[in-house]
Amino acid sequence: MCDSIPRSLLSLSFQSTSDAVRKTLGRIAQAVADAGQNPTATNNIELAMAEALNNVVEHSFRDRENGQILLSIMLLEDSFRISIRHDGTPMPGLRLPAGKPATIGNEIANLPEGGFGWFLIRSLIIDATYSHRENWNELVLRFSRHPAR
Amino acid sequence: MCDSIPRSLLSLSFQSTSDAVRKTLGRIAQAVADAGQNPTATNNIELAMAEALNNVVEHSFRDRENGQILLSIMLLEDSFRISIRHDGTPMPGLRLPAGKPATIGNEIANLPEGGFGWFLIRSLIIDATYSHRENWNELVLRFSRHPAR
Amino acid sequence: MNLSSSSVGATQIITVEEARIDAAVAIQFKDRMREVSDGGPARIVLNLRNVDFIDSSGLGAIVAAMKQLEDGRTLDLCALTPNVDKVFRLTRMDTIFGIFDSVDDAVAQSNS
Amino acid sequence: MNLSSSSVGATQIITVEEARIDAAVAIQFKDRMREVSDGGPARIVLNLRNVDFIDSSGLGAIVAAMKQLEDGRTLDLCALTPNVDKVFRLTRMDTIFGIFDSVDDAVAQSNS
Ligand SMILES: Nc1ncnc2c1ncn2[C@@H]1O[C@H](COP(=O)(O)OP(=O)(O)O)[C@@H](O)[C@H]1O
Ligand SMILES: Nc1ncnc2c1ncn2[C@@H]1O[C@H](COP(=O)(O)OP(=O)(O)O)[C@@H](O)[C@H]1O
Repeated sequence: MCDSIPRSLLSLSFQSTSDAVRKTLGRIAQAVADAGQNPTATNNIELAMAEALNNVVEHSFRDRENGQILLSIMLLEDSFRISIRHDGTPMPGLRLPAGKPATIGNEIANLPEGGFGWFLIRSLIIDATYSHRENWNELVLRFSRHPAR
Repeated sequence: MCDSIPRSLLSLSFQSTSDAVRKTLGRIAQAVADAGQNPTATNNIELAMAEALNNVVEHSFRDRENGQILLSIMLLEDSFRISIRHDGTPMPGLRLPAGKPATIGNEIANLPEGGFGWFLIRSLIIDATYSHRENWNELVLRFSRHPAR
Repeated sequence: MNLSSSSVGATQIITVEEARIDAAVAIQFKDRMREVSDGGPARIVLNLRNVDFIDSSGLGAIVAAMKQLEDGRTLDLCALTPNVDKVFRLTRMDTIFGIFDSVDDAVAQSNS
Repeated sequence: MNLSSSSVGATQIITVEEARIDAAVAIQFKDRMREVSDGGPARIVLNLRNVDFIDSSGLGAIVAAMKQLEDGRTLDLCALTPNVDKVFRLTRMDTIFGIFDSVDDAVAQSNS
């Protein structure tokens, strides 16, 4: 085994569409599974990345299809470090959303249909950092490694 | 139907032992299920109450068996309001624990065996309030009503 | 977005014939649910056996499908795979839906 | 705290014969697991079919049971009921254990 760490597992760019996000998620899941992540923990990463990337498509590019999103995955000793970069609209207040759990009352008509994204992300990551510089946004999410046995 | 609200569903006192907590949990689950709560949401209440009551036994009475714990459940329009009172050791700093998710690394030997209690409670409640007055502690937890259909 | 539908007694079983309910198909899913459930019986069971990935957009689409039903109609779920079950648990949406292990369990419930 | 044990091939199946793994039995559970698993094969599958309630003390006891195994031995779980499954999901402990739907699935895995 020549496991040099840190090591780049994936680096790609894709368009701001939900179809391209779906394809990218397949590649992310494959890359982390190939790096030994167990199936449950691989799905956790795919889920958090789905939320983060769909947010970029919906909120930062407001469903314009011509945005470009750059993604890279680094394998570190105890974690995966995943970076998302793009030059679309920044986060409101240049801050990460709080990710409070959406309030579920008991009236079916008032049930929330959205607002779960950042709650799920925060439930599944080690931590998140966001920076905005010269029109570029970077969101870095870190996930624990959970090897399959 | 003569559903007057607010209405007291249960009011009892019991000793600070884990066996008495177990019996009390059965009565809590029965009371909220009888008030129409669906099975999943009933288990959520039982789980959060298990964490809160076992904390009182372990931390406030340090497994002394002669403490008395008072419990009451009120049914409100959209919620259950459950109060726990006792005169044992107060919460550290007279504040509710933060309930951060325990960090799960990937070393089996370092896995946490505890520290999930307040994280679970916060995951399952609407809100919690704690007060300490004249040697008495009161913790009030509120839970959403989720009727069975 | 393929859905198939069958009836067992007075229950309509709608089976999702896709592996994913995600942002790419959420709106389609909601629209197809409206078409397939239109004019059907009071109780619908959504069979999620084939779905191995759902995100919050897909979850929102299932909630929307329930909200668009006429008064008095219900939407229960069955056969959630582990990844799908997890999303309902983490978001606490497991308290909102009737959730059954299998189509058989869901149907048995309506007879009891 | 009753546990029963059987072997399928090189796998030891330990079945919890109680409806609850909670604070009242957590220490007993950990001790009984040590006794029952002592000197057994490398792979243990804990069958949770009968358990319909677990709290964080019970969860901690299962983690402790895994940690007390000798190096090279593993503890997988199977047949989690919905209430038990939820606790593993909410605490993210589902990423630590191999979790199988049934004893059969768990055994099939060890042969593959
Ligand atoms: N990449 C992003 N760019 C700009 N704004 C964002 C981005 N991600 C999230 N937001 C903002 O944060 C809010 C919360 O996000 P989220 O929890 O995913 O809920 P939802 O997207 O379902 O509304 C969004 O409504 C949006 O205003
Ligand atoms: N009822 C209580 N009285 C005093 N201290 C408490 C009480 N409940 C919790 N604590 C304190 O808060 C900490 C966190 O509680 P919890 O999340 O339930 O974890 P655990 O009980 O497993 O350590 C405890 O370790 C204890 O120091």
